[in-house]
Amino acid sequence: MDFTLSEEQQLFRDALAKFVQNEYAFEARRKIVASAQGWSGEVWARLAAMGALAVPFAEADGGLGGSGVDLMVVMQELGRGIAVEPYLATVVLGGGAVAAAGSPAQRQALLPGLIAGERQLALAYAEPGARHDLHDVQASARREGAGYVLSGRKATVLNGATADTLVVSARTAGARRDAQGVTLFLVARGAQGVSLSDYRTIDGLRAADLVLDGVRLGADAVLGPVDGGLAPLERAVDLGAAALCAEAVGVIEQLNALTLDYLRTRRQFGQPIGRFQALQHRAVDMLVHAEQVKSIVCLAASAAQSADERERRRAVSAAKSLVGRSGRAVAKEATQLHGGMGVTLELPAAHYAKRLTMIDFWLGDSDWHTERFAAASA
Amino acid sequence: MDFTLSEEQQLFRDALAKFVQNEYAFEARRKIVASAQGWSGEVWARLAAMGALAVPFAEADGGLGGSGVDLMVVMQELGRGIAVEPYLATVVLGGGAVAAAGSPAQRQALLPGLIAGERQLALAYAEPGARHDLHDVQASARREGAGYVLSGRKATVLNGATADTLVVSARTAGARRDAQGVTLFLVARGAQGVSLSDYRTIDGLRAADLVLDGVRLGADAVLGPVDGGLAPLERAVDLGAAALCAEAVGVIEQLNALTLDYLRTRRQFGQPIGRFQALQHRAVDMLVHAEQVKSIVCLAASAAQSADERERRRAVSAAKSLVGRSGRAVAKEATQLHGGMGVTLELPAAHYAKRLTMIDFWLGDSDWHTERFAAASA
Amino acid sequence: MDLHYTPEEQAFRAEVREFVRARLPRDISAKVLGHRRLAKDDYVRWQKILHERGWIAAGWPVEHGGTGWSAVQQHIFDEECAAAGAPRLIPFGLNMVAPVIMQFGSEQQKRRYLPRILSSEDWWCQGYSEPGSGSDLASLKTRAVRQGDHYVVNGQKTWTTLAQYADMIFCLVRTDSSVKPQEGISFLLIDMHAPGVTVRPLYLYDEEHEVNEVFFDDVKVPLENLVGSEGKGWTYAKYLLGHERTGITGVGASKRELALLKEIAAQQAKDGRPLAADPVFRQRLAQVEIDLLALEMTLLRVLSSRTKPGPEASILKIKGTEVQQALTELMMDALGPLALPFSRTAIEEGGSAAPLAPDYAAPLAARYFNWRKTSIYGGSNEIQRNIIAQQVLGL
Amino acid sequence: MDLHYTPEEQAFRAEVREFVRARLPRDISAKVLGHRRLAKDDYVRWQKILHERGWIAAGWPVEHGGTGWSAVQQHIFDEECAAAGAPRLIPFGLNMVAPVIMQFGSEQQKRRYLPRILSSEDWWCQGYSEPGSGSDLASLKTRAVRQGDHYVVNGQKTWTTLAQYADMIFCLVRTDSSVKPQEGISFLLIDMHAPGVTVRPLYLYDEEHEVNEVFFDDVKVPLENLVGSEGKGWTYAKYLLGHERTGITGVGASKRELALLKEIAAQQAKDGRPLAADPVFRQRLAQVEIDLLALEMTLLRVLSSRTKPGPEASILKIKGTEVQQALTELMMDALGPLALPFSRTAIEEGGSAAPLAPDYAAPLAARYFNWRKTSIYGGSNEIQRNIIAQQVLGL
Repeated sequence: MDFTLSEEQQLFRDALAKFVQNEYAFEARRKIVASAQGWSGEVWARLAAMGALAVPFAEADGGLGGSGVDLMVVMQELGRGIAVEPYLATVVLGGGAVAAAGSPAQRQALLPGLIAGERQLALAYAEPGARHDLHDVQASARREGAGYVLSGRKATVLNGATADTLVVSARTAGARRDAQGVTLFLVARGAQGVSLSDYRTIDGLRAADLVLDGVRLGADAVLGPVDGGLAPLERAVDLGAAALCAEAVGVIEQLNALTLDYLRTRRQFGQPIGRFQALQHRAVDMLVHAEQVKSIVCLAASAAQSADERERRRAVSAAKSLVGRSGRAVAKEATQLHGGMGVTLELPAAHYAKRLTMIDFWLGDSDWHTERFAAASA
Repeated sequence: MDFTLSEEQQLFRDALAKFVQNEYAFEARRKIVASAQGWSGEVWARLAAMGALAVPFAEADGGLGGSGVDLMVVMQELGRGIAVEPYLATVVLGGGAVAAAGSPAQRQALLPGLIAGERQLALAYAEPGARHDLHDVQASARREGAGYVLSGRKATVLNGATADTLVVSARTAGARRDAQGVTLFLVARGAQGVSLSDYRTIDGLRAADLVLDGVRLGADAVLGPVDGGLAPLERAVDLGAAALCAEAVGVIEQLNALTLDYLRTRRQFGQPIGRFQALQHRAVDMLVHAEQVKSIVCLAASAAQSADERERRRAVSAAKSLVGRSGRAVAKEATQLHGGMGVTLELPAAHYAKRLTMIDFWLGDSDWHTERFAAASA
Repeated sequence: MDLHYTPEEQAFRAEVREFVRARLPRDISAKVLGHRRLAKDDYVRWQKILHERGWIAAGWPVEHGGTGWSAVQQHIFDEECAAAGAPRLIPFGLNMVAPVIMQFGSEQQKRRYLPRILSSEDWWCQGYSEPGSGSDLASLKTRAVRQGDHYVVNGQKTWTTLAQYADMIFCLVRTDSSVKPQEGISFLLIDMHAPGVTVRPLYLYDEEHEVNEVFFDDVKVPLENLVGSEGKGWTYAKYLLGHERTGITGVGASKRELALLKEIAAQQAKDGRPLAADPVFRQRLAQVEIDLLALEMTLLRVLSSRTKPGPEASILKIKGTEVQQALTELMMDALGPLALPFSRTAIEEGGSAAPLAPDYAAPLAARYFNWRKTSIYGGSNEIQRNIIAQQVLGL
Repeated sequence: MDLHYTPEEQAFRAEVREFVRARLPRDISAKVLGHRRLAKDDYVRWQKILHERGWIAAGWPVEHGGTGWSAVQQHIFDEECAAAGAPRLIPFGLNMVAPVIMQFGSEQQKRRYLPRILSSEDWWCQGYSEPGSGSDLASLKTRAVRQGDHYVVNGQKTWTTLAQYADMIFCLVRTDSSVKPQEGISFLLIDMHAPGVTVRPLYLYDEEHEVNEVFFDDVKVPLENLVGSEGKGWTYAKYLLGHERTGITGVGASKRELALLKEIAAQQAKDGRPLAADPVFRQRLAQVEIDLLALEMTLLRVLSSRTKPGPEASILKIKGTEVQQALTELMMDALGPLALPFSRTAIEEGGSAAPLAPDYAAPLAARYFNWRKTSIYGGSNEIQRNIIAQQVLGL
């Protein structure tokens, strides 16, 4: 039983922390978010140079063979700066799906470029009306000759518009909510029949809605087993959820620090407002949330790539469930304790609180993961 | 729109309040609760003399023809003293069922005696395993000649052991959870085949478990329509729930007053603990609970006898749901704010907190009524 | 006790409902019901329609052009307007400065300002909070120095709602620094168009330009714009605060939002069936509905008693805003991932924020965040708790 | 980071499990798993079994007869004992007075008391709280006046857990009223059988005789029973407080209770199906299970770090007791109306409280109420929040 980071992990964390602190200050972030692309190519190149993009991939694929814990280290630091670069989308979700299900040729075609920072991915699994259910797939892939023809709609595809390649789930067999019959496909963003609408999300990211209208794909576009795509999809999304939870740790810790700073410096009635006991006790509860989340996120990071499906589901869903509940609670309290300024975009707190709240809306919300945890714990 | 009590109601309330305050002090109550019967015949006789037992009954039955609001007035004051006399069981539940479903002969046989304080009733509807569902009835009444033979088990019958007559629900048709096929019967406590086990409840009352083993009843034992007993049963239980909620108002207000008193007088760190802001804010939340409960209980009292079934269910279930949630919250906070002494039976607070908490376990808990409210509000 | 509306009250409700049905412009109610941002003109248009009918000032006494309605009538009016999707009436003139002018203002001030408030000719805003004094209002620093027939005002207000539309601002200013903080404060009416007044937007959580900083740089204010006596501003401000609390409860609007939430829950799916049938969501929704029902009864209990609400009205502010916030959160939750897309254009002009999301989804997450303000403004809920603890509970 | 137990730790767990399986008396574990009241003898019997094996003092250093186990091993031991239904080890001697004696006591005190604690020959209780000083311990009034070779103690302690069984009490007493409150306090060991000591029961919520008032009426205490120096009692008490907080977390017991709760939920019905399948109850139960899982990780994070836990250990007290209380509440809720019957006999001797209720139901409501104490004792959760606010957050 050991909770300490290795020396290597600590060095990597410190380097990332310094990078985020220097390059991702409040004003810098504001500009990046407001840019046309919505994230910074320069920051991305630096992350590539630091090796951050290589973390979760096998050495055979040009990666560092990092663990869930290594990924946690990266995401926590990105969270501390509420960085908007598509690390989650490209490295963890898209990259994770390719790593989990790809043939050697597919991995070779995609991952080295990704690791070098030259290629962006996205995972298009969600459908309107499916809420968080991965198996609720209506998009269809019809066999035609050796290949397939894809049609359907995918919603809130994180990083959809800047991804070169989309990993798309579609139904090759079965009825709408069947677990069997889902297949993953690699689709070039520019392929004929693909239309993408890019938009901002309320937490400062970019996502896209995707309409597939008779997109023709060769047999080599199939990622992993035909009809058996749900398992690798779930693996990738679980890794993504664990990573997102790690990001939340960084966000919570930074938001708590900002709030404490405000409590110590803001004066009302002749003293710092942090002297008022009612506010003190609430600040303590924010710390309790932070510590609990930090702990469960370690567990999720450790189990995120476990071969034991039940262990993986249980740990990841426990973390995502708690992050959803605690994250919202911390965001609300941080806002309230900041008073009037807490609801303006003038201070960083509001930006952290928005991201923290909306983390519950990506990759399964608290209710969804709580039920999934219950099922895995029965 | 008028929330004021009539002058008559105010006079009655004041008289009852004075009675409860004088006769039902902490030590007096302790003795009553510890007595063999578990409640005081003397107090009961006084309640009868004051006309309290006559409140909800029609003038034709010797009652005062009082409204749900009149009943609320009585129950609030009884709650202020956490009186343990079987008013709810005899007058509201048992009496309510007889009033709702009884023939003139049955009403005449039972109600005048009840009103005079000479006759005790109980409503035996709950079965083990049925939780709060009135229609979940396994006890069976088999026709035999002109009469019926009853067999089955009834659990947590409030006032069961001191009731002269029990109103028992039993199945005359249909399957276990069918709404149709439930019939109410009047059963003398001493009838052959009736066995009763009396016990204390954790909130200071008495209840009994009831085993019916081939109890033979004449045709005149049928209370209300054969197979159609669920509707009058539900009416009686709704009136009971509204009355119980009114009791909760009295309990909450008294418990809040005790807690405020403690906050004002208990000194720690050189000042009354009520000066500590964290405790102040919690005391305020207790007041908010009290005001909200008081308001919704007025609504439930007003609608408890409404001919509009949907309106009645909605109002009663809203009140019972809120009383459950708020009552528990207030009980917890009162205990915590009393510190170590709050969890001993030395101070009244613990007794109020116990009753307040357990009110949620009688006549449908918060979850059950919340769902019922949702169904009635769709 | 009779919790039914009287026949007169029911007739009144019918009259209001019919009027609102007939006269509320459809383009405005569509915005309100769709949670779109309203333009200045939307507010003013509706206010002028009400003015024309004589219903703009529900709470004013008749002699000043008010309706003379009972508190319950006012609530019915509020409920009917809210249900139909009428915009809220901007309170700064009607419900905030007007009662102060009526009670403490000069005859000249009454004659000048009250009619212009009724007719929506003047848009008012409120100059209380400053960067250094939010909850601790008495510590405010904006100074007004007498010079001949005018004051010269210097300082900064913040958190000034819709100042960008305003013609007038009522301000608490410090006219005397030599006395106790509360005693050196005066209540001043300032022309927003006067030289030296600058407005800078503060963007809220949802990128809405709703509040502002207002700077005063040697602004000349005629002495006649002082309300009441110099140094009594604190008393007037406290008088006003009592007025604010019951109005802030927002029962009418919350009932409308609850109805909209139920529609959304019927349309959204979970586990392959309507969200409205999901047991966990049902419980959560029903709990808020019950809280709101209890709050409505609490409000009516306060309003129907003939005595003026005291500090216990703070309960309405606390619970009212808790219910409002719970509703915005459930609405966002009902959407699931469809709450994520954000588009200012959609919020301001209508439409969806993402092609595959329904139109009604576009403003809801933004609204959730915007609504966090409600437990902060009008005296934060912490301040309300302090007030109750001291003035009601005697702690 | 490796959140798996090491092979050594796993082997250790297996060893503990096997020992507990073989040696824990079935009649005792049946009481614990059935939430029945334990008699003094139940505690002592189990403690003697552990003593025989050398495992009674998991946290003590080897030289005093402890195990020398790592913090993680201690946690494993605790978990295995709890899971099997072993009684908790009465902490007053083992975990409270013993560390103080080891750190600050005389050689004579160590020689006399430590072996008798190990062997369960002395039952200790704690004399801190007084009627007038609970959270504000420093205000205590019990006085010890030096007279020749002994102190004469007068005063009253309260809230003294299981004093009716105790042979010894460690007390904070005031030896000097002329200095600052904290500086006049001394740490005294008092024989409960000494003349002038009286114990009066206080009945808890659930009618259990668990805590007491202890009166001292001219009780003579030999000077050699003073621990450390006069006037330093406050320092020793604070040293002890840090020891208490991690132990109070109760993760092992909560995991056992969670398992029992799941069994109950599988047996009870709602809407004609097992309660365990009810979506609303499932969510509630899973949330507590997740909280507990996070708490377990937090505890292990604290324990596995090589530094001694500081004030942040108060987090464990707060969250630990919150989880414990949530579990007792869910257990009571799972029963529905069957939680109502109450029988002291059933709780003390087994059986059901009502003929139609299952045996396991009898103690659960009483236990819910009894457990309200956990957020009060050991430094109330409010005091813990004060400690964290000041010592961790620097507010």
